[in-house]
Amino acid sequence: MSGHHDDGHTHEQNEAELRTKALESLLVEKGIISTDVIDDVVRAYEQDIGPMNGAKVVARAWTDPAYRERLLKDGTTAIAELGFQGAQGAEIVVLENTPDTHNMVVCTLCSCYPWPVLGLPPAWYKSEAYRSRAVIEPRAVLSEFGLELEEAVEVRVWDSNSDVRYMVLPERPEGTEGMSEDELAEFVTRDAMIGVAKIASPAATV
Amino acid sequence: MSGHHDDGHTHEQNEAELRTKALESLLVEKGIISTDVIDDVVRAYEQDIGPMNGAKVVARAWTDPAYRERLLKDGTTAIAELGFQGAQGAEIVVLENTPDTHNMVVCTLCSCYPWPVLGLPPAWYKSEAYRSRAVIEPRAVLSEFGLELEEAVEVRVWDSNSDVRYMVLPERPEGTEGMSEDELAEFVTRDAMIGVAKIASPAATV
Amino acid sequence: GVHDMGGMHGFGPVLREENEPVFHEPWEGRVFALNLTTPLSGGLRPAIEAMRPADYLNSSYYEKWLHAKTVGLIAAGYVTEAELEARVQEFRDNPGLEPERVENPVLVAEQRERLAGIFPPARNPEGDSSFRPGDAVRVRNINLAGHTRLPRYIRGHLGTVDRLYGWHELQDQDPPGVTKEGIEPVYSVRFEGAELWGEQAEPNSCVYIDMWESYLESA
Amino acid sequence: GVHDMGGMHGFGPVLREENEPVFHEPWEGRVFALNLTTPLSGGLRPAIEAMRPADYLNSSYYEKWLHAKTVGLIAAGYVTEAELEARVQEFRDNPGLEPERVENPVLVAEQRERLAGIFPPARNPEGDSSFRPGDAVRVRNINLAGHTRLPRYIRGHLGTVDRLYGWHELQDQDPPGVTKEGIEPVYSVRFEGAELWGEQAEPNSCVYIDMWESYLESA
Repeated sequence: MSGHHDDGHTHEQNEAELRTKALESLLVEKGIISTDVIDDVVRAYEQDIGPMNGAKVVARAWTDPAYRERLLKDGTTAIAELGFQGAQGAEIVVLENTPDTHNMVVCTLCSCYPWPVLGLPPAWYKSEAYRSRAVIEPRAVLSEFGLELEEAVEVRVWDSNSDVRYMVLPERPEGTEGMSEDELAEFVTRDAMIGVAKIASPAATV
Repeated sequence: MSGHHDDGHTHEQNEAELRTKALESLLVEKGIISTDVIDDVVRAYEQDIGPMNGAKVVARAWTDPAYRERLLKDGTTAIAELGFQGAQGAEIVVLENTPDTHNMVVCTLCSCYPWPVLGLPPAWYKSEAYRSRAVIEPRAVLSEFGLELEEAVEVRVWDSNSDVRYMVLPERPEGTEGMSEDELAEFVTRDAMIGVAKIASPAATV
Repeated sequence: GVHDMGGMHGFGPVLREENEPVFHEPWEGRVFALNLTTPLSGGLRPAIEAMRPADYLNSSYYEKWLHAKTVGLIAAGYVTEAELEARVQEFRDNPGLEPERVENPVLVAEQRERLAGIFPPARNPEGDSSFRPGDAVRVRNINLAGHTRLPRYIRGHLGTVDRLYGWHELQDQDPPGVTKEGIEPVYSVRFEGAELWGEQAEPNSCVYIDMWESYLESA
Repeated sequence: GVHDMGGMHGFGPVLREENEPVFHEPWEGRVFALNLTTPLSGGLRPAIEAMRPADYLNSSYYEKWLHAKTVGLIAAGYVTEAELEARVQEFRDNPGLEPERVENPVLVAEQRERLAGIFPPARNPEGDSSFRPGDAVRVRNINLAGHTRLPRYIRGHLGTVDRLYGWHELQDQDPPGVTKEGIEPVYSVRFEGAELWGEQAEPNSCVYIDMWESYLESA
């Protein structure tokens, strides 16, 4: 064990931080992991594996009807076409939102989430409030997110209790005709791919 | 406000204690209650209202068949004959344990309990473990209390979710023939009147 | 809410205490008596059940009472939050300070009389009832967000009416905070263990629970 | 256990955080990565679900991971409790001390390759299945004390098979700690809101949930 932090800060050593350091230190010492393996995984999930991946999938589906068809038929394979796969992505099912049907995703028992396309879940997705309420009062939850759906729209809540992971394919907003795939991907939000938001029309925000 | 405690002890002022003092102090100051009213109620539940009351009811039922019949038919009234009534006793139903049927009482939502006959409930009755488990695994719970019942004995769990309160009339143990009502009352335990124990035969403990 | 824990797994063994006192600390007795002598409409349970679930599970029995009583006394206007917090601060700043003693034998006598009486919940002595002992009933799948006397573990299940207890006021709140008006027959209903818990039920076991008539439908 | 919270009331509004970082504190990232790179059979969930309910509700997401990972690494013999506690004490006594850095580019490459691959749960590519899309099914009332993928809110309810996903390994533990052996068809099953929540259901809403075949019976 060596190496003092010399950034001059006084760290409040909270218990979780201490215990994490102890575990990492022991596992590194025993050769089970190395420090750079941990660094590398952290960096990957901070920088490479996030909702920008899902956004590319969505933008592709919006612009390529054949891809859209493959994506809805076999999400895992179609998503892997764009290079996204890995932990928590063994089987990804893509749910298509339409003017008549709104899909939203939850994991009531835990916080399961399609990492390869959305990265790690936000705190609210892991919250007891979201986990408990999404299945019994989805419209009330959506309303808190600012999304009011008419009664005529069927709300489908997907509880991710098996190894299957769900991602929502949001509706393409109006006013995006003629945009390129890259431009479209900029509009796609994480929340829309969880199904707690729609994607606003760029015209609406001008 | 006046009056320092001068018993020389340093009191650790826990938050609940502080807040209780503040509430009592304000309510007394406003004339809503007086100190001796609070003292009197505390004393009553510490000294007068407890399982010794239920024990008298049980001993009477064991020795007086007509009383037993009244007790099982209208617990509240028969219990009031012995002078026991009051808060949490508006309607008391007495459940008769027999060689074939074992009754036990729980309150899953809260900790409802027949105060006039049993006093205030023990901590285990109020525990999450008892409240959650008594309805789904009563035999396992009874077993932790040292009571193993044969499968042929029907276990009836009574969940006290309304204003009705339940008290168990335990089986009179063997070896108590000829004892007086007062002697019998000595044998009756709180746990037996909740239904998590039987009353041991005095012969067995000799 | 998390208080509705009948049948929930994970709470561990039932721990008992030998020679347990009625109150573990003096303040518990004060809170208990304070509540009993200043009854408020609706009681403590709605406020206890509205606690954050983590707080509920982390609070002792009388800590929950104290919390709910405080909420109730403030809501009813007996004390204000500001004067309460100021008074708490006085006691915090003065360890060993005790509330001023005021005696009132008349009040003691009145309370004794009140507490020794029966507290009958308002109810009709009799009326119409839809079910008879032996009737097969199914518990309606009611999922109120507010206070209710219908635990989750019994919803949707089949039972048999054992007896009619009488006519009791409804206690359920819908919406939360608003107690439903009405007096209904309350029955004792029996549910077989296997009906409630399937294959995991213990042998030869059953649950009796009190059901307001509107909780039930014929089965 | 309390983790099985679908449909439970009382958890308040869904609170969101603007511009939330992936990890709120560096140790969270370390715990996350540490878990991903030292996979243990059975994963973290059984140990998380075995936490005291009050602790479960009072712990943050990564505090739960840390707890469960520690339990798992000790159980698997990677570290002993004694050496862990001794090491914790060293870090406690030496604020600012960081774990020794050891680099191993070969391990980094291996982990990258592993993590970039698909992690297919062991399963059969095909087999017999009892239900077809459109079939009416009832969820069996199974009440395991151990880890299960059958939440309480769905037990006993009527649904309709939507599609067959494939054959997945069972994950349920019975008794607790012992995962049931077997590979079964897993279906997506649709439940109408009104079936699950009665009158309190929101209009035109439903839940889709994944059901291992042994959770279901024909209805």
